[in-house]
Amino acid sequence: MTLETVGFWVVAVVLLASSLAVVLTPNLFHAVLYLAAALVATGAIFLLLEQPFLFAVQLLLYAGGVVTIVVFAIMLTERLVGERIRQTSRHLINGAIVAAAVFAGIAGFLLQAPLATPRPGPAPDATVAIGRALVGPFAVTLELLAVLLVTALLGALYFARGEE
Amino acid sequence: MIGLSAYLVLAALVFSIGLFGVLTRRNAVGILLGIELMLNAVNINLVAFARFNGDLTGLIFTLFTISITVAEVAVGLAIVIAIFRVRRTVEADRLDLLRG
Amino acid sequence: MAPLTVPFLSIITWSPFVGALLIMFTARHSPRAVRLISAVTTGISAVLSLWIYVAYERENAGFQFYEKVPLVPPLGISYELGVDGISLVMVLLTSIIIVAGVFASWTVAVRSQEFYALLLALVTGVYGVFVSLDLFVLFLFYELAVLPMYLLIGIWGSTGEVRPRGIFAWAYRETGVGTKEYAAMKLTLYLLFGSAFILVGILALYVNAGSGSFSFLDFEATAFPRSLQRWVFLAFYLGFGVLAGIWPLHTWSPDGHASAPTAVSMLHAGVLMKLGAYGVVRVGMGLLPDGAVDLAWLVGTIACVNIVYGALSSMAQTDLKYVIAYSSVSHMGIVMLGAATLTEAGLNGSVFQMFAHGIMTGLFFALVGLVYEKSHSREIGKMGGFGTVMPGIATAFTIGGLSSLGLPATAGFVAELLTFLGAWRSAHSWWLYPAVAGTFLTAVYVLRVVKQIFWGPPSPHFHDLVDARGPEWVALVALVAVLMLFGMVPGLAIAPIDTATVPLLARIVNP
Amino acid sequence: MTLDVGLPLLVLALPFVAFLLLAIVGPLRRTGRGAGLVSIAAIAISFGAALAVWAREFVAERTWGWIPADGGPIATVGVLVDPLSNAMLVLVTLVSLLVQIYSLAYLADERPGPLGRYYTYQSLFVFSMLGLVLAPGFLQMFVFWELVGLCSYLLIGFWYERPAAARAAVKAFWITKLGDVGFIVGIVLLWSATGTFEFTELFEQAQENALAVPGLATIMFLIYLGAVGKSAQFPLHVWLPDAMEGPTPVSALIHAATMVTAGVYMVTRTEPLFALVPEVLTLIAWVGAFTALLAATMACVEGDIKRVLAYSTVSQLGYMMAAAGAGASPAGFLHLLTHGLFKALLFLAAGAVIHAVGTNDIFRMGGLFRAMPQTGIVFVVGTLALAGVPPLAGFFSKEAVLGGVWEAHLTGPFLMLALTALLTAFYMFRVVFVAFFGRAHAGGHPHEAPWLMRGPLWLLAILTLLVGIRFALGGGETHAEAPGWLPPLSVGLAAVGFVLAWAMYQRRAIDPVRIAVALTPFDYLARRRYGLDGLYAGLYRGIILGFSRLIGWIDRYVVDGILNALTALTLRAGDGLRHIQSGRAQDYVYGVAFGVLFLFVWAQLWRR
Repeated sequence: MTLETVGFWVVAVVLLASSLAVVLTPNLFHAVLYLAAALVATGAIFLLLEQPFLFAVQLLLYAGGVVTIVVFAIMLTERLVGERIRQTSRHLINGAIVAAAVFAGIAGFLLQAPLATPRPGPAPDATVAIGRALVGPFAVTLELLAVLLVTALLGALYFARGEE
Repeated sequence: MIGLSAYLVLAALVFSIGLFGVLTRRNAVGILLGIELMLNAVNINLVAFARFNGDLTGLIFTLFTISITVAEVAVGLAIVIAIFRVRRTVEADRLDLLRG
Repeated sequence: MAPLTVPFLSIITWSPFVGALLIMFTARHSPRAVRLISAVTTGISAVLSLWIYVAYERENAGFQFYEKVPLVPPLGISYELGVDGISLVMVLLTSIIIVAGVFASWTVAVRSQEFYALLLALVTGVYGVFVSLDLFVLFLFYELAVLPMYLLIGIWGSTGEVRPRGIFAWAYRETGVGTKEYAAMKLTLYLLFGSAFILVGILALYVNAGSGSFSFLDFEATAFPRSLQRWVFLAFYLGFGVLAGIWPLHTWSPDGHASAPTAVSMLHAGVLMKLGAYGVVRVGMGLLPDGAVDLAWLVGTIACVNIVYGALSSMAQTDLKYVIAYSSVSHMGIVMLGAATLTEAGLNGSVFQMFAHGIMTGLFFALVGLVYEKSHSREIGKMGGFGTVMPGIATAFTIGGLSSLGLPATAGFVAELLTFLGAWRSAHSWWLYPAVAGTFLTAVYVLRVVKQIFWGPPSPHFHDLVDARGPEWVALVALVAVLMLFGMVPGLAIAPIDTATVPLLARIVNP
Repeated sequence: MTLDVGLPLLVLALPFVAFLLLAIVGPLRRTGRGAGLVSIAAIAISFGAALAVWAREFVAERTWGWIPADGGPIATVGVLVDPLSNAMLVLVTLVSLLVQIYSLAYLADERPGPLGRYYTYQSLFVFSMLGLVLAPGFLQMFVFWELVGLCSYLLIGFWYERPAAARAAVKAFWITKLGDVGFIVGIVLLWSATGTFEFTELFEQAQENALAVPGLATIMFLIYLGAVGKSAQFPLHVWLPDAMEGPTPVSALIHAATMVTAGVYMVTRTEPLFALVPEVLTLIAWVGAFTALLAATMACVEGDIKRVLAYSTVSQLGYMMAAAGAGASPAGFLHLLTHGLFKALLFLAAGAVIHAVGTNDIFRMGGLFRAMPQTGIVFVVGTLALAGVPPLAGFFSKEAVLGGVWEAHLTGPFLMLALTALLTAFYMFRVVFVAFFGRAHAGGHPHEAPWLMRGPLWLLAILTLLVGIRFALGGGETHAEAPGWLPPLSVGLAAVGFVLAWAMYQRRAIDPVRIAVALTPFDYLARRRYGLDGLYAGLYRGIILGFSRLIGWIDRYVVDGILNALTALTLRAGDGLRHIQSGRAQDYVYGVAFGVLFLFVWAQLWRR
């Protein structure tokens, strides 16, 4: 399946490039945009893995929601500061070394791990199964998650509200 | 044929890049972005494993992770804004209230 | 078992806890309601304790009022309750002390709802330890009994003064010796240190028994290898022993008792220290007969040190609360000594001494609290002639003191006598001598204190002292009456105790 | 064995009921005189019952389980009624009754509250003493033994606001407790060896020679230690003179007639056991005789009338013990009974005197015979009895004691006791001459005591006479074995003592000061109580208190110090380590990353 192979490499390059941009660009606003790109690329990976539902969720929630919130936050802080925030980094070398070492560690493991390489046949649409699982065995978890989200919402409101 | 390990290596790379961001960014928002990348990498892993093992659980967990991430970002940013209001900075290395 | 049996033990155990919850949620700003709820919920426990004490079938012995509800079936943890002769007496003791404690601290003004809520929660822990037959649950209750103490002492305690001296003087300045925070922290750390050993011991038994159950009864049916028994017994001895105030791990107790508010001291010295001794007897000796035999020499010898050392230390104190606190160290020595004799008389004496000392030290701390509250001083040297102005307190104190020095017709005598009898018949008959010497020393320091505080011409330092009154009398009269009743009719307690100690000993002597 | 113990139990129960009533019903106690009447009524009925028991010569035993154990009770309580206890019952209830009546007048100035307290203690004491007398076993005896000790403590400290009284009370308790430590150890050992506390069983074993217990001598010696403390034998006699700080009626009852004789009673009661260990008996005899002599010498130099009587009590207790030790315990017990009568008489009479003149010092009295002739007469009767002048009660019992000791071939004790007899007459007549006959001192108007006090005095005086006369008439059996030269000797010794006292204090033919100078070492030592009190005080302060301070210091600054040092070191270490905590989140991420790396490395190594 060369189409998948090509797709994978393209998406991989985009993902890595935009990720690097996220952590390297000096402009915070740009970083957020690059993050959006990276998230979309991840969504594409989900597509490659034949999970369209997750792709949708990724786009809607992650790329849509998260990025929007961050953009709002940046604009808010900029308004408060009254100037554009420059995104600077420090100890680049240290960070690079540690990150590389961690990658080496993980990769080392992956190489040794006896992974099931053969890809099973085309997956059926998992959406229905996911739906059943969410209201079946994972119902309690789902409810807890709902509580968490509400709590987070309230918490965020409380923190951000400031003193009146 | 793209094997499982390719996805995993890709995820590891993204994870490391995210880690790099977390370690080096000075701005609290930047750090948050790094964290997003790391979580994203985790999601890739989960989905890949789910796909290759034919197991639904990974997918469900991805959903959960995404939702939790959203919550985390919201709270994180709220905290950033709150801190900013008090300390007039979002520079992570100036925020050392927890210093022993 | 009939399906509609009333779960007496559960009610006894949880009633104070319910009281605590009620206080926290409904009686926030009504001190009167707080006291009422406390009195009623502890009263329920007390009445039921008395009921099970009467209803316990002595002919059948064994564990009665049995309840069992599985909690975590995969791990074999269940909520399993039951009382035998020993725990029966301990439950009764607890209920007497807590009722008296509630009345004795009727006048606590600062944040009384939190105070009572914590106190009641703690009592639930104490009851739980005495009635639990599942070691895991027992451990949970044990922790529940220990932890509220930190807050109770840290917030409502009183601070004394200890002058830094000796080669470690620098350490005294840095750690804040003498403050209530120091005392609270010391007590908590010590007891947690002990409970670490207990947990290790319990897990060791669990793993080795292999029956996949934490039930006491299942463990009891298991014969553990002797070498295992030995070190696990040591772990239990250290772990529970810390709470029982064994030398040299006892120093938390004088500081803790001296700093704690009245009801807490009563409960702590009166009941919590017994948890330790109870643990050694029930869990240590009950499950590890060979270990008990092999290490009895250690337990008994340390107990002898406790007796004499505690009495001498007590004599050296100038602070009234410290005197009583050290006397507890000394008397707990009698408890441990009785247990270590591994004889019927000694064990009966040990358990009876737990009861007797519980009551008498509860009485003491209640009285010290009253004296302190009225005179605002704990310095013995400054007091004098209080007998004229507070005859009731003086009388009660004297009776407590007499029981403490083992005067016949008080519960203390019977306990000490039985311990002596056991000591001489044990494998280490010389234990008798330190024990007897301890009673003489007790006579010296108790009467010295009585003379100094209550006798002699009235001290110029104090004016306008008044006797106990109102609810305080309830506590004093109840405790004195119990002390004397059980001293004159010891069979009331010893008969049930005996039904439990005899089988226990049978296991030890012929496993 | 009859099981009819109702009457003896009644004797025992009544004072207890009175005690409970007074202890619990506060308002009744606080009436003072009302409390006294309740107590007196109880003891009066009790006395009547005791008389009935005695007259019918009850013999019975009954026990009930007290401390249960698996194979039958480990300890029992009950009553053992036999001639010995019957006689003692009568003595105890009689003296108690008289003393309580007497106290009503003697303590008339007390406020109602303390007076009620006094009678509460009195009732408790009578109960305890009767319980001791009726005890069928060592354990019950010990129980009541301690209880009478408690009452003694409480009553000595009755005027607890006076520091001297408080000190004396505590001292009495401690010293007797010291003896009791031996007692309880002895009991425990005996129980361990024989498995019983019961006298009857022990006696049976003794008769069957089944009591060949190793270390029986030690056991009996330890038990005897209890008697040493309680009956004020050397060297634990020091508490008794100080106990005179209590009200005089208390001294009469507890510290002369009843409690202090408990030791003698115990030795008499368990005579079959002591008979098995002759070496201990010999020791008892020697100690008794020595105590008698020592106390007599101290009585000779004492100026406080109550203390003279206290030393004389110690001395007479020595007599009784010596008799018991010589194997003549009936003689000792007889002396116990007669001594109980006339010593109570002497104390009560002394009380009347003190009540009248307001001082204890005999040298500040004088010529009292004229002011209070009745008291004087009864005091002289008591003195004659104590000095051993026929036909008074004391003569016969003392002679029996001397005879018994002589029969046992204990020459040393016999000589000491004989010398004591002389000294006894001397110091008693010294008091009589100085206080009652000498020149009247100014100050105060001594007057005769009220009839409530005189009544008991006369009754006791008459009893002393009657008992003596009864011995004189029906006598013979008690001192049949005494050699014929004994009565003249003892009368002669008494006469010498009388003459000496007369010459020194009445005629002033001999100057007491010159005698004192001549006997300087003795005088010096006797006045300082042979240094024993100082020795005890020193031991107490130096050894017990000193050692306790040392232990207290060690506990606070070494045992706890090590702990605190560890704590402080931990705190310091934490202080050092806390600088690692930079507070910057990213530094922690580094930490996490390194942790992960470490895990990787460790996992790699572990796999190989």
